[in-house]
Amino acid sequence: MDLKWNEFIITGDPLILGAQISILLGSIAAVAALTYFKKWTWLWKEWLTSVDHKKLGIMYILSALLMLFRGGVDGLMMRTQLATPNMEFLDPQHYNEVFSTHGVIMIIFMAMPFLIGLINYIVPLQIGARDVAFPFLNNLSFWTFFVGMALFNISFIIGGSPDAGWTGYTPLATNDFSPGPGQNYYLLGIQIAGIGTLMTGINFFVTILKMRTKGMTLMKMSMFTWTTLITMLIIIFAFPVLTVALAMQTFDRLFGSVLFTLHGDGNPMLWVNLFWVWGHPEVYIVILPAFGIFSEIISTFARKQLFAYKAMVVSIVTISVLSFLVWVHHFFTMGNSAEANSFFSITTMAISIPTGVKIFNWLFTMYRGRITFTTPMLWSLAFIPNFVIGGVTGVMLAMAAADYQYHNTYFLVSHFHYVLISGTVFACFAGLIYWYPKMFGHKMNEKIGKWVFWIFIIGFNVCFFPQYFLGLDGMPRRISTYLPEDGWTGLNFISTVGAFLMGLAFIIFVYNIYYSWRYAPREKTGDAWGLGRNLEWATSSSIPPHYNFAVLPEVTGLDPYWDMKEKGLDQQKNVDYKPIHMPSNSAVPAIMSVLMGFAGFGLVFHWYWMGIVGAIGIFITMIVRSFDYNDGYYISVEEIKETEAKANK
Amino acid sequence: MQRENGTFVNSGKERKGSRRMLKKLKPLSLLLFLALPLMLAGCSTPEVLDPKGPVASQQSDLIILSIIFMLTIVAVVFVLLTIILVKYRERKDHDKYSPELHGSMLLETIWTIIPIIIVVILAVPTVRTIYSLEKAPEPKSAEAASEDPLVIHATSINWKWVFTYPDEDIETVNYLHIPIHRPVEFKLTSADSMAALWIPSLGGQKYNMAGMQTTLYLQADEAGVYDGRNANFTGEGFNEQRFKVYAEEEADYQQWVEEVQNSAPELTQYEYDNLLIPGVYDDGTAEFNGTHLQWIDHSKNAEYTLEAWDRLGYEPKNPHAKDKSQNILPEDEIPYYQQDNTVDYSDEDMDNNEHAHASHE
Amino acid sequence: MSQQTKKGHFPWKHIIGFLISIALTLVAFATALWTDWSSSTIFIIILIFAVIQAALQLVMFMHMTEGEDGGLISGNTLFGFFIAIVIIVGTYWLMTSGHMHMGMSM
Amino acid sequence: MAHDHNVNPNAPLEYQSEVGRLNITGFWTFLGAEIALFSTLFASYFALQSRVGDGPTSTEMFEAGLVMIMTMLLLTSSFTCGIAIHEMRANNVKGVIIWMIITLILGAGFIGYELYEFVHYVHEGVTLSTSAHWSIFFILLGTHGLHVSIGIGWIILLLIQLARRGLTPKTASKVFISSLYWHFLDVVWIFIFTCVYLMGMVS
Repeated sequence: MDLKWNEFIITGDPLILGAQISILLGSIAAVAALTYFKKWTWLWKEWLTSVDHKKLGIMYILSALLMLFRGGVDGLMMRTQLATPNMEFLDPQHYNEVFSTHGVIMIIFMAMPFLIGLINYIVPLQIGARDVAFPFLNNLSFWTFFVGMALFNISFIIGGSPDAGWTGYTPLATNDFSPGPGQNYYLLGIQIAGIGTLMTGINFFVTILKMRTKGMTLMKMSMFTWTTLITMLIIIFAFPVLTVALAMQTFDRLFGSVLFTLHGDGNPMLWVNLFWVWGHPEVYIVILPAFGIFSEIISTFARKQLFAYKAMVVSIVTISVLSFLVWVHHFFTMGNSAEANSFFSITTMAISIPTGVKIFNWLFTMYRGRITFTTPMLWSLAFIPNFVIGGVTGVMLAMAAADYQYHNTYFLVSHFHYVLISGTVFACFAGLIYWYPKMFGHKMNEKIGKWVFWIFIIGFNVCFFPQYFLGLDGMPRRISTYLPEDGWTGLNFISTVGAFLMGLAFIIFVYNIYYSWRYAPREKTGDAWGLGRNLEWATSSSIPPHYNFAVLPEVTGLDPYWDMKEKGLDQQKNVDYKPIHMPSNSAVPAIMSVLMGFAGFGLVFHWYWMGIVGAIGIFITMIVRSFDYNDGYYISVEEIKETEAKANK
Repeated sequence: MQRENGTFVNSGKERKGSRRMLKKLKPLSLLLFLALPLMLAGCSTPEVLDPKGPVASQQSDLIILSIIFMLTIVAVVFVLLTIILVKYRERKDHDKYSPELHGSMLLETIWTIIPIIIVVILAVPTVRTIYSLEKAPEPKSAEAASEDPLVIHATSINWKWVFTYPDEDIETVNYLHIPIHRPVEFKLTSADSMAALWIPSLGGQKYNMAGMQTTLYLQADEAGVYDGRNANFTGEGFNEQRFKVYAEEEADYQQWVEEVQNSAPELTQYEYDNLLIPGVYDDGTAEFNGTHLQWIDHSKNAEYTLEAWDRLGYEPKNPHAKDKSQNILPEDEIPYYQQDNTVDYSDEDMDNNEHAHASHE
Repeated sequence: MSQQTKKGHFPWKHIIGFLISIALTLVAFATALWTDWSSSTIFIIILIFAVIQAALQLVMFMHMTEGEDGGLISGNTLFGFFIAIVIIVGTYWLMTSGHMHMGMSM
Repeated sequence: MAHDHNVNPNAPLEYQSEVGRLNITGFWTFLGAEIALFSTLFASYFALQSRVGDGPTSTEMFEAGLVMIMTMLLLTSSFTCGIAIHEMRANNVKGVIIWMIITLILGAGFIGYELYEFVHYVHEGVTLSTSAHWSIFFILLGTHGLHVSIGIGWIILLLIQLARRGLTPKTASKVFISSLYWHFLDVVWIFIFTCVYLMGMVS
């Protein structure tokens, strides 16, 4: 690539310059702090090389929060630019980069890792396991995600960000129309992270199927575990499609193939098709675990078992199959035959049936219950009406003939923000607050949490509800500005106000993390809310020891921990400890992933030697791993006794 | 009961807090529910729901039908949620608490069957409309029935629109005139990026793709000026890729055609190729005698644009490059334009949509 | 769990499987090159041969159904084949219907 | 269930340890993902098959003899790999190593012919950039070939471990997994042979 050295670092934009300076200062501060407090070894040994699913979960969540911030700032920049007509806050090129990165970051580097973080932390506990099936892979998954994320994120300071939308449609994304490194960042960043996601899929699929504790049959698993299992199944079969599609576009951009190009009889439509073959199941990958989280929380704070558990299971299994049969609704307007559009229109509408069933099941879980309005419950309750709005507009979009009028408009933008924010983001907040005491040994402050909730909910509706009308009034998505005579000014301005309210709520949320760390009372039991129903609350201390359970629990029915409490059994009274086998930490995943990042960065700039060096390095780490016969270690009975005695003291 | 056990009951303070929350929750859900009609009343009718032709009105009818169903569903859920939250919130005398209730065959069947019925009710008109939109709108009167649809090729070029009237042998940039009460058959293609032709007042959009041809039927029944634009993101100048549609009486339309035929300059290949260079059209709109179909139909040759760039000396550049200037050669320095390159795509039979449908086994 | 092959047992299963797959390959080859049936007929026939051969490999060579997770593994693989059919048939259907492609070579 | 550490001495070696069982199930799950991966490539191949642009068609390029040799090499290697596992279950380390080496030689022969084929095409002027048809041809075949090459490297590593450590539950499960991989690549090849080569020579 004939990239001049003075074009390597992006200059000339005050916003980007500001970001560059703060990133630089932030990194210096972090390095200085780690050195000053002599925490490097601790960081490396206790966290970065850890195969403990709980620590990996927390690292995922921290990265996701960081990405929520980055993606949120992107969103606020877009809303600022659209607040009034003819705004000149961002030029069109910059706006295009911002919305492209906003989409990718929010879906791939925020929603998925946030949920995978919660899954990592909670699911092994809920099934009564000591760790996942493949702890080494789990660490590798985290690292590939992290490196992919880092590679994608540096694009805006080095070389320029992708600017062809988060969907990267060809031929716009081919070299002819998107020269420069931007789109390469997209392809390689997502590719590296995608490998990690696929491994997570395999890992948790096998973990849930094979590592359940005694007595926990499939139909005795918590709903969150069920949704995770199905999500992982979808990941296993959807992510390879993305892998191939990205590789094919990478070949087009780097190695001269002509699959999606205007040259050589390529077919740009094929990219669109493959992207959505993955893209639609992806939507369910980020929504199903959310359904699981809401199921847990609603049932906990209504003090009732989940209504129609079997129907819930059937509905998620149905969704998993249907999710692979609806992808065409993302491009009804591509001129497909009427038969194709009709078929996919009907399958899409059909998916609303199992989803509708779930909504009513949640409502009736609370029927004749005793509902307490804690913050996690508030988020879950707000999910129902907001998600219904998103869902019904989804059915409207599914009607292909009508979709021709909504497609590519703010109606669509509003729809998917309604489902993704009220589904996924609410679930992330709800799940994090709900399981926060399990992770950190203290609750988040409820009062501040309620402020966050109300500001966010109001901001969310003020931001996105007007967008339905903007869409119906003909405002296409992805335009960087509009004219006064378009008549969209008022609603756009309202929408921007709402976006800033959400931003405010996020800041207060972060403050709450700090506030609670300083002032919240520490938890004394493993069951922080006093209402826990599943095994994650059955550990001996508020923060589970690294082996999770001193003695693995036995399960006889749904909601096992609730059962234990009803029967007055104390799980932890059992003192017949045996040595526990645990996996060893490993530095291989971190090194391997960094090498992937090294190779990826080289390929972004067509520096093939870097790609080759990186690839050789990756193979060497694989060989090292192959010859590694470390089987882990045993925790002695004395150590277990000591740890258990210290629990919650 | 076990749940009377101290650990399970929340402190009184917290309970008071939750009741406060509940009071706040109610107005919010009401607000949400009322917002829709309020907003509808507050603004003028959105473009999509204010159709100016038969295609848009079919779609608008379908949309309104679906909105009615959806509002009903939303209402049911909101009311149910409100009732449940009010009735079963935690309070001192929770006599209604029945934790053993975790399923009801009857209820589950009801809320599985009803959505199925709704989906079926919505699927029938949807499918009917999908098929109906593949054909030109039915003529309203017998005399109109004799007229074929007006054929217009709509070609998207980064970031402008070229409209070609093959029968009239004229071409316009960034605006078009159409007669009212007559179906227009748009033949959509793109010289480069994937775009979507969208005139909300007249009907929904469809993609323009290089190397492909898609067909979109639209019709205006009311004279007026309508906004049209590219709805699918095509890069830097996407914003500006918009056009005006002048729908007018047949006589006025004919007069406009004649005017263009008589007064507009001849389209040269060099000039057309220059249009293919990505950019916003500086002059706003233009009209030409003759069409680009004499050299190229982008639905048959996707590579033409890239070849034209080569000829002219245009090179795509990194958007972050410091020097983005281009050195476009003048016409007389390019031998290619000194020769006759006419292929004339306009003569060929373009109406083989059926073939395209039949081509898959 | 399938019966264990103890030392000294001749690998009949493998040899039979191998011979069948060689035969299927040859028949497919002959069908494709030495018949003048229509290409869609040939495609269907040789595709059936391929599927049989794949199933043979999975069950006879890969022992798909054995072990405590035989059911799980078979289910997962069958779901994989379902997804494969959806992706391949769906993509082909969408890419060849509706749009009018008029590339220069066609 | 999962934490049952009692090993069943009657089970084949590779299933005896818990880690071995987990790894085998995990690998089968991975093969599910591989099915999705290759079906995406096949879907793309079918979608781009007729898009030859200015380049030649498959019929003009494919050579029946070469394809047949490659197919036979891979089919036979799959068989010898099966025999290696058969030997493993008879607890014969030497047998495993010998049959695996034969498998690798056959696999290397396959890769050799594939490289020869690619080089031959490039000499004839058919490359990745010739047309969409040839792009997807090289990518589909290349992905399969890369898998086979990785398989060869992987099995060599396992043979070294086998020679050093003998047959243990751990080495046995590793060898068994590599055999699954090898057979799977043969399954993929059957479809490449059928859908790409045979059909390419028909039309």
